[in-house]
Amino acid sequence: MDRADSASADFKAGAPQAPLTLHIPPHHAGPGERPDYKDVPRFAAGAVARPDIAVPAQETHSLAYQLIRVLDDDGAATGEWNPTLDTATLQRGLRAMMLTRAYDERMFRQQRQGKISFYMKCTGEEAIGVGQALALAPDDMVFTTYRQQGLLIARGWPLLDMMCQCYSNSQDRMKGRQLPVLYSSKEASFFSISGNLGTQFPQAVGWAMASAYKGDRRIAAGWIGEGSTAEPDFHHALTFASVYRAPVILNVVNNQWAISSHQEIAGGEAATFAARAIGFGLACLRVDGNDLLAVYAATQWAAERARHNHGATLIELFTYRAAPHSTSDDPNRYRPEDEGKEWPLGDPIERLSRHLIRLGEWSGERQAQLESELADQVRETGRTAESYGTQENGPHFSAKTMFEDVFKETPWHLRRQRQELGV
Amino acid sequence: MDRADSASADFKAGAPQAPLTLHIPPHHAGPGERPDYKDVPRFAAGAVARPDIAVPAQETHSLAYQLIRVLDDDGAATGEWNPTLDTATLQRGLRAMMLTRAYDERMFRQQRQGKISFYMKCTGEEAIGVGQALALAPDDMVFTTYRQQGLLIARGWPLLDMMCQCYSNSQDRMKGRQLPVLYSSKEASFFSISGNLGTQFPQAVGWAMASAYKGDRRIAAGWIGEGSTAEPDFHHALTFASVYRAPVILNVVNNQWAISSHQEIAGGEAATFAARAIGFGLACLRVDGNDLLAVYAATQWAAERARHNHGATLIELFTYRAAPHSTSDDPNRYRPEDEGKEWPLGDPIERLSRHLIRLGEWSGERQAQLESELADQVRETGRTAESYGTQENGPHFSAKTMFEDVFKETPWHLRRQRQELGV
Amino acid sequence: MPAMTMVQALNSAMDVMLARDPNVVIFGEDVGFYGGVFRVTEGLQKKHGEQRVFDAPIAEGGMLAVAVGMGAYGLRPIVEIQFADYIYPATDQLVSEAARLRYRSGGEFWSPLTVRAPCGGGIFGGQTHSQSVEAVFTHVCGLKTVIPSNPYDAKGLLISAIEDDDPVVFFEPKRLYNGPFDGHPERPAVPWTQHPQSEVPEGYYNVPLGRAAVVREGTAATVLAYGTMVHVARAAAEESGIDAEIIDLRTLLPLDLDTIVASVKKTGRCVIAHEATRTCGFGAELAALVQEHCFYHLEAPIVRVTGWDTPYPHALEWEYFPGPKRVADGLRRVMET
Amino acid sequence: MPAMTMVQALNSAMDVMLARDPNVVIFGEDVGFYGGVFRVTEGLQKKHGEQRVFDAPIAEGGMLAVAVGMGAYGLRPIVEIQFADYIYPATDQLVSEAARLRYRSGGEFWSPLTVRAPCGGGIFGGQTHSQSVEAVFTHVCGLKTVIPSNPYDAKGLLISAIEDDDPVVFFEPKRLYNGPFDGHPERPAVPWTQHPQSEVPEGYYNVPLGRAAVVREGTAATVLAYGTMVHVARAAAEESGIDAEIIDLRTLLPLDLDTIVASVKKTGRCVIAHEATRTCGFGAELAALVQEHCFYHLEAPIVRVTGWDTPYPHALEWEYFPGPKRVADGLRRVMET
Ligand SMILES: Cc1ncc(C[n+]2csc(CCOP(=O)(O)OP(=O)(O)O)c2C)c(N)n1
Ligand SMILES: Cc1ncc(C[n+]2csc(CCOP(=O)(O)OP(=O)(O)O)c2C)c(N)n1
Ligand SMILES: [Mg+2]
Ligand SMILES: [Mg+2]
Repeated sequence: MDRADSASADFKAGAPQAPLTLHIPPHHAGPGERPDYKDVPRFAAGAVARPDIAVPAQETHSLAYQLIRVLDDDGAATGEWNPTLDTATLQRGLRAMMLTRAYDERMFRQQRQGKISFYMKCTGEEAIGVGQALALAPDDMVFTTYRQQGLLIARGWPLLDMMCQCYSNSQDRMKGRQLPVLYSSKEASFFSISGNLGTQFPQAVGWAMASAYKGDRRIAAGWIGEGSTAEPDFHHALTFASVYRAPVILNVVNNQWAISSHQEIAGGEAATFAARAIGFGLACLRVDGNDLLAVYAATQWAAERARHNHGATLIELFTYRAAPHSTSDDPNRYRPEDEGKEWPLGDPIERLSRHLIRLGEWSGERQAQLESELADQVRETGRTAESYGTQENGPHFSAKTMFEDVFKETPWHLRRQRQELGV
Repeated sequence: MDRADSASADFKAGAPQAPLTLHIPPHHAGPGERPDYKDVPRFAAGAVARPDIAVPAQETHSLAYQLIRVLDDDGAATGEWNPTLDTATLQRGLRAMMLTRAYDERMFRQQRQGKISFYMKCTGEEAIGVGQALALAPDDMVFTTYRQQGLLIARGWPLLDMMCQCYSNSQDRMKGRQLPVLYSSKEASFFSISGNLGTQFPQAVGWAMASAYKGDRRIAAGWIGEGSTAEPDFHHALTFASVYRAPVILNVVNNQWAISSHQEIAGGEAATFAARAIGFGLACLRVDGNDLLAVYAATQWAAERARHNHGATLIELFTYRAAPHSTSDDPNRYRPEDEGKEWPLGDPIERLSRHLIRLGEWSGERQAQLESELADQVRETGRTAESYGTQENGPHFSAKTMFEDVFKETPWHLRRQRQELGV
Repeated sequence: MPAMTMVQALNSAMDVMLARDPNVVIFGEDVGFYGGVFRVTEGLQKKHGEQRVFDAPIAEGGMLAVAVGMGAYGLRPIVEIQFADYIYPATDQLVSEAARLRYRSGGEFWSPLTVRAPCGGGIFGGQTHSQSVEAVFTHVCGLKTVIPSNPYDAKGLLISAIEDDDPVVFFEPKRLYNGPFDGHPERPAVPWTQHPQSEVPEGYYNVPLGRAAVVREGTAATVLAYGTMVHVARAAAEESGIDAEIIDLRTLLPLDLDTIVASVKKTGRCVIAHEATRTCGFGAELAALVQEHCFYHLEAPIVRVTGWDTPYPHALEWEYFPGPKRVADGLRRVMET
Repeated sequence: MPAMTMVQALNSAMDVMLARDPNVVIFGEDVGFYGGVFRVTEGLQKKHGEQRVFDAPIAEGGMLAVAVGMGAYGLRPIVEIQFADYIYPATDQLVSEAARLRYRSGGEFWSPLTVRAPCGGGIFGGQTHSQSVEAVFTHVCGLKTVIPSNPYDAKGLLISAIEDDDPVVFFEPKRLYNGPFDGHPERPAVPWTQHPQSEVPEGYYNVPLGRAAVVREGTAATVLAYGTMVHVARAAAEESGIDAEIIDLRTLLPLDLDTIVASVKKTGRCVIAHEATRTCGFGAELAALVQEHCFYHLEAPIVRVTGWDTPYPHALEWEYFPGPKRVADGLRRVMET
């Protein structure tokens, strides 16, 4: 049998006329172009059915191509997913979102003023961190990215502590070692944020496996950006969560952009990110990330499912990164300036506020009042934080702390290096 | 807002009575136990519909939970997937499978006799390498694992060359550098097999992207074991194939076992491996890997789809590793001895032979005759190969070759090391 | 005391720790029902249960990630990487996460995990079953790196590694699993039973990390070695007749520099032997430290006897392996002046 | 000749090669439409088209795997890793595949790819935007490692790397992208225009791999440096008044040992400076080689001035960075005897 033979007749018959072509996803609407919202799923509030938390994962898979929404454009809450939260909880959510935004505003400006080296806002995505914090138990362990500061704030963690981390000042519990916004708080069950994308996602699965191994009742939750789902960590998280039925919630925050590349580049063109769960037999939900009630309801569903030993849920939180990627970024180089303003799913704070007003539990005046109140609070706290030092002009931790915590006990070679530095 | 607040009322309500438990997939039927075939899908030959090669990927997704079969138990070929191959092709396929098995038999024994260090058989999986070789063009680039030697054989690559690689003898084109069975043949469009699992899978996608970039007509195909789908490379292959619509066939050979761990440990408990494609919007097929006609038809479908720029297809080839994992393995430590014999999908050689007999194009006598003919051929070739040396009585390359091919031109430090060795 | 092979000693270390500490769990490819391709975890699942010793998907990076998460919870995971050659997919989780966690969190979180991996050649495993990758990890701050050379140390060091609150990469010279190996493949294999360090207590004990052992006292020259090369160095000393002092480093990081410096100051000569490729191998760091701390005592250039800067070739295994002859040549070279 | 920044010079190198060779393609995170977070690929997609310069998913390992496959086809891919700190997920494809392919296939297949990654600190990037990881790769046989220190070399070396038929890891000191940096953050930033090596031809030329450059002749001591540290070493020489001979290695592997040895034999003293952590850093290999080849000429122990064996701390950046004062101290130490 010589090689020529092995070409099959059928192949020759089936041969196409045209040569192969390489598909490069075209860049999404760029500067000066009209915003393009064709990828934004259109689902009416209340349109999506809510399965029982104990259903086989397969029965959730059609949800990968729907969008769970509770709040309609008039601020009414409708449908099976309506968590019917009491007013106090709704107002706490609104407050936490507004506080998060006020905090972001100030810290972003601080960077512009040179007082900190770097900052990342979550503007437009506040309903995610906040809504999920409300739906989780305070001691459920969270493995977030740098864009869920709202979660830490909603858990009531002191802004002062967060600011001190950003200033790398004398009160920074991370001793000035980490880039601003890479918070850590064991007390708040908030895992140390990594600068390496994705790594936290399978770590959350490991923590959840440990909790299950111990017969604990605490679950874990991990977050990852849609762009970072291309990293191995995403695959590992889904694989291990599937194999060991880990009690974990795996959240993909699809805010459309990964710095300058749109979600198509992450593989969002041919399938949704929620759909990634299907191939692993995990439950999945796709949620309007700008609708705090929908975010709450989906998270609460997944948490209850996990707590009852029905395993992991992948939640795609569909939202929009209204802010620049970070203080190092200039979105006007790669997307239309008005893309955010016209975002079809609106602004999470406005939407919840409208809902509360509709319930007769809120008003424009109270909104304005709370806004200035929070601005004051943030300013005051900021002043206190700055009194402990800023990244720009210290005071910082002494150079000798640089050699600590590399290991539990500092070995001889690090002690020598410290002496070499003369500290 | 203090931390206590942030525990949601609903969470407390929804709290389960029972603590969390960790699910460890139980070991599949072990030694002494009855074989367990509950995972083996039962589909009649011809039962699965064949979509047009140009359909949207979504229309193939239901196939992830079916099994394409053409040959029924009586050796009749039925259904839309029947490739209706001519007798010559069928006989070539049978011959190549039998030659592959004869080759494996001898080389396995050679290891037992200490003439080579290591060997891996593909017994029971011959229809995969062989059937796919027949369906692909001879110059389509293949990135295989160590278990598709049938592909190289079906492409008519000389056994002598393969044997010399296993012996690491003077005629080994790899200069004795690689473990036996890690073949490479640029001439046969057969990529160098890696000892690191999974790495070839996204490399196949890269080769396919290059072919598309060049407006070529050659496609690529990659293979990976079901166990290795847990590696990052699998995720990368699916992601890049989806984003750039690479003209590639991604084959998952599900032979049930990864050394001693059953497919559940790789994530086969909650979903099929074909289903992994769904989350990336790739086409998928699930095939009876012991049915050469089904393997051929599925591969031919995927190849034509890729050549027409409709993108990648993930094919799960459902089969059984009838042999030990390798010469280092002892399956009787972890699975029932008769698991293979009773495999519900039968033996690929017997099934194709039965088909040819039914067509009146074959007979038990011819089968027996061909078998001894091939045994002779392998023995003869083996003798010739051994005349060039065996690993046992090697090495057959001068030590100086050890320093070559690390780089295109050998840099000074390697020349010095060669001198240090005195060669 | 029973005589144990290195495989048995390592198995015993994990058995002891599983019994002592409910937070110890073991997972990896084929480690559960099967007991590992080198049988190092044999019987542990049966004895301690599936919840504590279980198979993992083939995803080294996933295993490490999960181990980091488990460590943050409070467990002490032991992860087996089937061959050190396959640790690369886990690099990011090891380097960027396990090694950095304590530092970046200001001491709030850490990774008390142990990564076990068979390393080194000598079994005709070819380039993907023979590598010695220790230097990739000794360059990473926040990781400890251990390589035992005999059953007694193997058990004691593994217990220390498991109990350590920092991540430890524990490499096991696979050529020593079932018997010592002096680098003479042509000679019949010897079992561990004839080796004094195969006497291993059945219960708990430890060998502290960070301490080297002088395994042969000598005056002519110092040989720094670890793992398989400790045995090769002994053979080289005997065969060359050069009265070498041989130091088994046991822990590469933190390194026991004092023991090294004391010896080199005494002998004035130093040979460094490892199986890993030479350039930027751990021997480079040893040479840099020795010249720094013993400069005025050195009477000859430090010589490195190592694997060549090539992949580990299958058929030319013994031309690649730095055997007794090459170590003896190294000794002769340092004795020349 | 126009004055170019290092960013412009690197951009020009790729522009030239895209025009000369249809097999050159560039991909990476944000390199396409946006032109890279450091603007190194700015304008290249617009000029050469989406098929040749495009964005990739955030998967460093996937990019490398795809590049290996493209290389096997016959393309010359250039992959940008956004920060060297993020190269770890690509370790397996780089080490086990790109670096080994030619060898394991007996020369049938190879990986003519170039991996570009910004490295080093000085921009308050914290531990995940400041690392110098070169030593991880110089230990791997089959990879070449390059680190330029100025625009002229950057363009010439990158062109050589792209044309090279072996895989090249090309690290770009991000602190030098837009101006030279002598390690004095308190002084106003200087632009490249005032630096002689910012004179860069617009067209094709190359700087061969494997050749170091003596950037300052001197008689008192030899300083071995690369990347940012070349400028720091110059400042240290001026400020200490010690007449140091400064060698810019440019290519770490293959290393230009002859130039190093000639200089050290002349000066009899050697300081090695790099930003990477010390233990098992590339300085260890340099020290090992220098003591081996210049043993009888050395008048003092070789001194390594490096980053500390800790992660790169955010706020204490300048306590970590081995600035001119520390290099000067190193020079003084080697001059003591
Ligand atoms: C492993 C790794 N690769 C690259 C980067 C650089 N980087 C930081 S953020 C970012 C984009 C992430 O996008 P996405 O995951 O969508 O999260 P988002 O910023 O939109 O919340 C990139 C590429 C990194 N931090 N880590
Ligand atoms: C990265 C890596 N990890 C682990 C191994 C060791 N190993 C070799 S084969 C194998 C099992 C592979 O099983 P599967 O992918 O199902 O392929 P099969 O052998 O069944 O064809 C393992 C774990 C390896 N070669 N590479
Ligand atoms: Mg995003
Ligand atoms: Mg398998």
